[in-house]
Amino acid sequence: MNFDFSDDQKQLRDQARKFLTEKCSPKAVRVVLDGRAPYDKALWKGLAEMGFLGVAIPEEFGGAGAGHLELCVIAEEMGRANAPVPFSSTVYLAAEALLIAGSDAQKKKWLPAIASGEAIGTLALFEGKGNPWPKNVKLTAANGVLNGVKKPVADGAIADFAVVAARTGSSGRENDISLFLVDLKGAGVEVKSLTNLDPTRGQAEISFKDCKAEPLGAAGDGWSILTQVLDRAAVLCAFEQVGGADRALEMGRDYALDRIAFGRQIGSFQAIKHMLADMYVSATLARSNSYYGAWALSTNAAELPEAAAAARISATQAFQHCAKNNIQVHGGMGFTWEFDCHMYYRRANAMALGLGSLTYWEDQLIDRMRKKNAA
Amino acid sequence: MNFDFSDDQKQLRDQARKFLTEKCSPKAVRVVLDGRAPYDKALWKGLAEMGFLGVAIPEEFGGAGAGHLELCVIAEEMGRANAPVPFSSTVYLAAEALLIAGSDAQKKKWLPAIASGEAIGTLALFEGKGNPWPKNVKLTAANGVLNGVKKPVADGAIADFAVVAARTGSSGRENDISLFLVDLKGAGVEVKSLTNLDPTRGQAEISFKDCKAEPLGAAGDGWSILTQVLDRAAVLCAFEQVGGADRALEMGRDYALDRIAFGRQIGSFQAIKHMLADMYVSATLARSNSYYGAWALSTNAAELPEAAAAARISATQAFQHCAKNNIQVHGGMGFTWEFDCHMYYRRANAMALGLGSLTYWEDQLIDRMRKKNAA
Amino acid sequence: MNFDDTPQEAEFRATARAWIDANAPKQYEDELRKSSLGRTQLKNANILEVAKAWQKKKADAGWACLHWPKEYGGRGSSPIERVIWQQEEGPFGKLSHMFIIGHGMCGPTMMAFAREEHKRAYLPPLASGEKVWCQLFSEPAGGSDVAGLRTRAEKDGDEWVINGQKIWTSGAHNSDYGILLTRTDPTVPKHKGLTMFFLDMKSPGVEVRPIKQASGASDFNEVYFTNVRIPDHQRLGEVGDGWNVSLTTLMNERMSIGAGVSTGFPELFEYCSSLILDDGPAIEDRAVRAKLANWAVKASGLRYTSMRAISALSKGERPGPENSIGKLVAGSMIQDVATYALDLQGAAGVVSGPEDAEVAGRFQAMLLRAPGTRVEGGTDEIMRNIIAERVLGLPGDIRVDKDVPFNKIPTKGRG
Amino acid sequence: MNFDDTPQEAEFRATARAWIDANAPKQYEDELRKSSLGRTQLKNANILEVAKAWQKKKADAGWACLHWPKEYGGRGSSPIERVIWQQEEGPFGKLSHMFIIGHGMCGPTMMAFAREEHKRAYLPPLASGEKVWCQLFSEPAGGSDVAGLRTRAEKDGDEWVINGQKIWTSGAHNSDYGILLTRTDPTVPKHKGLTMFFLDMKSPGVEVRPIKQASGASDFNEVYFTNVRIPDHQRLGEVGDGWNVSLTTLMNERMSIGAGVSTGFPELFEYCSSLILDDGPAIEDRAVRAKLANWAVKASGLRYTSMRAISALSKGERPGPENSIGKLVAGSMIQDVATYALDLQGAAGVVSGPEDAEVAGRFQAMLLRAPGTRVEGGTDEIMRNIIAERVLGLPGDIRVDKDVPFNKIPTKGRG
Repeated sequence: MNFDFSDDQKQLRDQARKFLTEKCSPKAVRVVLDGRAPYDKALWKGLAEMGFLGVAIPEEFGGAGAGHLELCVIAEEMGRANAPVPFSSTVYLAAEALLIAGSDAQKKKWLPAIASGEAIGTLALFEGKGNPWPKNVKLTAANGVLNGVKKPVADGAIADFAVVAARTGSSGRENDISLFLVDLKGAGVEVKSLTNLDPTRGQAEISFKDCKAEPLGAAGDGWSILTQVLDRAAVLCAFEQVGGADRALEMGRDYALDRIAFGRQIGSFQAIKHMLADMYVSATLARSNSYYGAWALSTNAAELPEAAAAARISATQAFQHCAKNNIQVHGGMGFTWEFDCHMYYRRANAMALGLGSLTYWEDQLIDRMRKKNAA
Repeated sequence: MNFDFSDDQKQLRDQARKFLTEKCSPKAVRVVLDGRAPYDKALWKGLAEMGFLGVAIPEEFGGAGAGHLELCVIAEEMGRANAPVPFSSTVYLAAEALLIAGSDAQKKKWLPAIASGEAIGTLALFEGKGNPWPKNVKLTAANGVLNGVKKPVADGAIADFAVVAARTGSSGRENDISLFLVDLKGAGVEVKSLTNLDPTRGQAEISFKDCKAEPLGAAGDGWSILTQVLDRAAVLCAFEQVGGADRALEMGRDYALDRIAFGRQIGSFQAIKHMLADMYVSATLARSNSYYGAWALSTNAAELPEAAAAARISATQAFQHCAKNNIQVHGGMGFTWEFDCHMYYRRANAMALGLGSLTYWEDQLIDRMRKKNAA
Repeated sequence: MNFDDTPQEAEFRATARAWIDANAPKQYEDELRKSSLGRTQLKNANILEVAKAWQKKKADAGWACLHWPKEYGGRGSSPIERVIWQQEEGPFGKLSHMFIIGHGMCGPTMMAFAREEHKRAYLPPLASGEKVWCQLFSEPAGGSDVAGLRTRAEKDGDEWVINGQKIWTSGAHNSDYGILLTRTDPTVPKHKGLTMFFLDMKSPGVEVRPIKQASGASDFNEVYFTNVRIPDHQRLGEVGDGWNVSLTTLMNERMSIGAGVSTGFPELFEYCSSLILDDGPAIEDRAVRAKLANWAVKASGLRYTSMRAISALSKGERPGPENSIGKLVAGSMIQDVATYALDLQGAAGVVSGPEDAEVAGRFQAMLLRAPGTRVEGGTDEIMRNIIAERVLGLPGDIRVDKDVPFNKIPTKGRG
Repeated sequence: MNFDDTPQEAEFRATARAWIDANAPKQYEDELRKSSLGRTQLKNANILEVAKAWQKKKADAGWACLHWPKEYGGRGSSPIERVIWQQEEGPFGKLSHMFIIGHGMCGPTMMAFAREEHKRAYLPPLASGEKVWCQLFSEPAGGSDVAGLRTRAEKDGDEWVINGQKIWTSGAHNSDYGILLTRTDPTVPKHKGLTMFFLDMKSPGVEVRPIKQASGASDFNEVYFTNVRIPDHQRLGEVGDGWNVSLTTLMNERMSIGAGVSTGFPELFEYCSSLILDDGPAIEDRAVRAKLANWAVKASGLRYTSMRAISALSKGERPGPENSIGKLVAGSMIQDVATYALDLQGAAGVVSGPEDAEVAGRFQAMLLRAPGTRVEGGTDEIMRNIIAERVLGLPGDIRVDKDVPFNKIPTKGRG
């Protein structure tokens, strides 16, 4: 048994951490946090140069042709660094949708552009409140044009193209849904930036009005593709969340060691020690669940749906828990804008919603466990 | 505003505490716990002599003619003492059902006997798994005789009579249910003791076979009467639970003060201090909710259904929480049969189920809050 | 057991209600009623001006700082009358936010320790809201360890010269005066070398800088002191007795914080009552109901705990540190409630533009403000210590710095 | 990343599996598989006898204490081979329960500190289960503070005379030998005056009394020592060095406890999968699903944490105190799970007669056993300290008794 990343993968992680420590300091993150830039373009370019954007993209499409395990270790570092770039929407959502369902031409057009940092992609799925269910997709596709409004779309304001979920039938079944590729710089697209909880990752409303779009995958296959995309993204996001949780824990630990009150390191008070121990416990459970998700993802195992849901839930809880209590360990200073704690608190709470709510994934997990048991 | 018990009521509480401290020591409780007696007869007789059994029974029926607030303070002390007597089934359930729905003759027959300690009563409602819903009542009443099995019936093995919920219709509505009074010493009754979580309070299975029974209240009114009885009992049980929670907290506090480890009182470790502080918090919230329930009960306020559910939930949680963590504060010693901690743990977990599960009452609370908001 | 007023209380309530009915700024009532944690603002008016006007009106009619003696601008009311007033004032009470520190903490400290001439001069305009006060205790190095403060006061003739930095000073930018805790002797153990003063916030050398909070708002300030001079007659209590003086202030803080702490539950229940989830009304979803029920009994438990405290007040008893549970329970609860409210919206919960302000925005504001609630006026951990020590009688934490001269206490945990 | 065996591991697994297939007492397999916390028993056989027979059979074939050297009754296997064996042994591993202390703690301590002749004499029959060992550290006065023990050992010629009382001794009533931690010098600080021995449990003056637990069962004992004599050559380590010797034992305890700790989740999921609630199948109830999902990810998190530890073993790394999280998480979880399982049954959940044994009885047993799990082998609080200090590097608790002679440490908190 080797339920761990390989030495090469760990080297890649170290490399990514080193790169991000240099290029993505909290100070750099704040440029985006404070609204001085929509995302960190230099960092994005650097990530492309390092080969991180295309790590899981096959070489024939301009990528490094490594695999999802390599992508997982990079995801973890992106989470640690709270990187203000459209990594998850472009790499986990758009690129994975293309890899699963894209035609050769579509892959050739977009994947090399993703790998090189030239194209930012996203998934336009949600239409206001609600979770990923077919019935919530109301935007229509007919005669090759889309009409409707998507909101929120992660990184929608900076994306070059989007994978759009559209309704092409009205049977009330999953095969009413089809996917389309849309060039967001084209006609019939109106993009509006939305204020959101985590300013380091933009959200947008995108209106499509008689917008030309090309099918991605077969008509009626949309929901089945989406389910696969979301499961993959759940695992990859879980690694970002684990990275964020670990960093929040580390910040809390460091502060507890450095800070003196009542003549002692505050980390010598059991209230603080045990809070940090509990953070470690949830971060560890999340990491282990995520490793299992990574294994399932990398081997395309039948266990992926269940493993993805478990990783998603566990990592969401851990990141929220660690980010919240990191502030508490810091006391008043943790509640200042100046300290970095709130960046992780914002990211943790935003990531908890991005692929659908925790409640939704809990429900999914039980369904999937039942299916497995029935099988 | 005087949202507190009166001085007289507090005196009664002191009197009850003094009495129970003398007559209901942990050693006395253990006689029943260890199965050496089905309940504490001497204590029961003493409670009757003190006038505690009939405190809320009108004078014309042999009681003290005080009120439910007086019963609440006594209930709290019964909970503190973990009294091994059929107080709740006789006084909260059987007597209250008689007070609400009994004919004059029925009241004359049973209430003085309750007040004097001569008769033990109970409510026979449950028939195996499930919560208090009309559809779970399958035992039938026809032509004045009952047929069916009730289980678990609290104190069923020592009770002289029972209020029995029976099905008299099949419309699927609440008025299918009627209540009956049954002399358990009569023919057609078979009683079997059941092993249960809290040996200080017996549970039984009672089979009725062509058992003669007289109606209690009008035919078809059974469910509406039961609902009132359960609401009243929820408040009264909440006081027992608050008493138990307080006692568990007190035991934990005392142990934390007396016990030395690592050269310090263990109560000087924040892990223990804060555990006890959290126990205090839940006990206090439960007490306050229960006071509100007491007010609603004593004034027969329209708020009773909501207040009773809130008191029930809060007190159940507090008693379980305090009983559980009292053991933890005691460490290994708390896990011995010799220490009294487990008596409260057993009682807390048994009481959590007696009137229907926590989940059931949560559901009830929300229904009742909605009704109030709609009104 | 009842919720009824005594005849005397009923009379007081009627008088108060009639006056409020006739005088309150009704045009803001709705807006104030709806405001929740982290967001008390008025759309078309400056809330500070509205608040000052309302306070002055109250003072002119004898309704300000009710429990203070009349000669200092109060009404000489009983504690229970003060509570009745707060109940009647209802949403307009939210306008008093900017006066809480001054009325709740600075006033009582002045009353206990200032010279009679100062009390007569400073307290009435404090009561009427014409002058705003702040409290200058916390420091970056102190945190929960308030007595670990480093701001120096050095005697120079009849004056004291102040140098140092305070933090978490609520409303310092709007304040005219402040009470200030300083270190006058760093060579003795930390609790023994402190001295309290009050000062004019417009004194030369006082600089107020707003702190931007994690939530983006700025409710607090840093205050820098550079050679600020305070006359000795503005000293409160003896030199070296500042810790005892500050305890008066802090005890009053806890009494004023206890009541009416925000849990987020009413907002969530209201939200769930109309929200439609993917498979039906939220209020019919059993998972939602279970969550709601658990929070409902915490919220009602806090409500009736506060009723019990008021009843104690009504009987002339003094509510104890039991009140600390309000903030302890509510702080974490509002954080959990807000998180859950966002979760119920799915991915859309992340959005918080003006168009979503009433719903998502409201809960996002709670989520971002809640970490502050769990810290201000005593962290959750300090609250648990207070309950454990003062209510349950458990031992204090081991104090390694108890007998150590202040300037020998280490200041850095590592390296 | 994979769950696959290396070729070498696969070969070992095949050999082990074949032997187990051919030799295990299959007639008890079902019963052992179903047993859960607090209830490992066999209906128609004495589990102690079955366990001893199985252990002997394993030892005879070279499958006992795999990681021990061959000369002491083991197989000289690698740690990963030991794990593979445990996986293959499956439910039959539950029969090893009575040997856990001996094999996991006493054996390694003997191996590190006993004389060679003793090792050769005592270890093989320990490995084969012919002799059962127990560990005598805990005392009523000690608890989490193991080093606070009071059992005295006084030198008398070539022997030591033991007086005192031990508690929480698992299996002492079935034990032939024990390792014993004593105080040989009460005038020095507590960690410095301890000495370790091993002794024959049949020695005159040793009295074993079962402790009745809160659950009603008796898994543990008190052991009283009255002038028990132990020859000096049975001393383990130097006089006064007992604390260091005991650390070897305790470190091994934590390694053996980590794996396969019971959470109650599989039982609850199975139960909910078939349970019908008042308004439909439990598994379709959204409140039930939310609870299940939260426990599911804890259970899987623990499972894969343990897989990661095994992978580390497989690479020759030593798993760290990270393993402590298993017991910490599972202890509270099984308590909550059991409480919830009873709640799902309504009032009937209180009943636990034999007729309900498979369902209610099972969860009641968990509920009653769980408080013990949260304490034994280190309380939840000690586990959090271990994680905080050894994994996160946070400071230890303030030690007020560190430099105090043992006999000057107070023994009573009040009065």
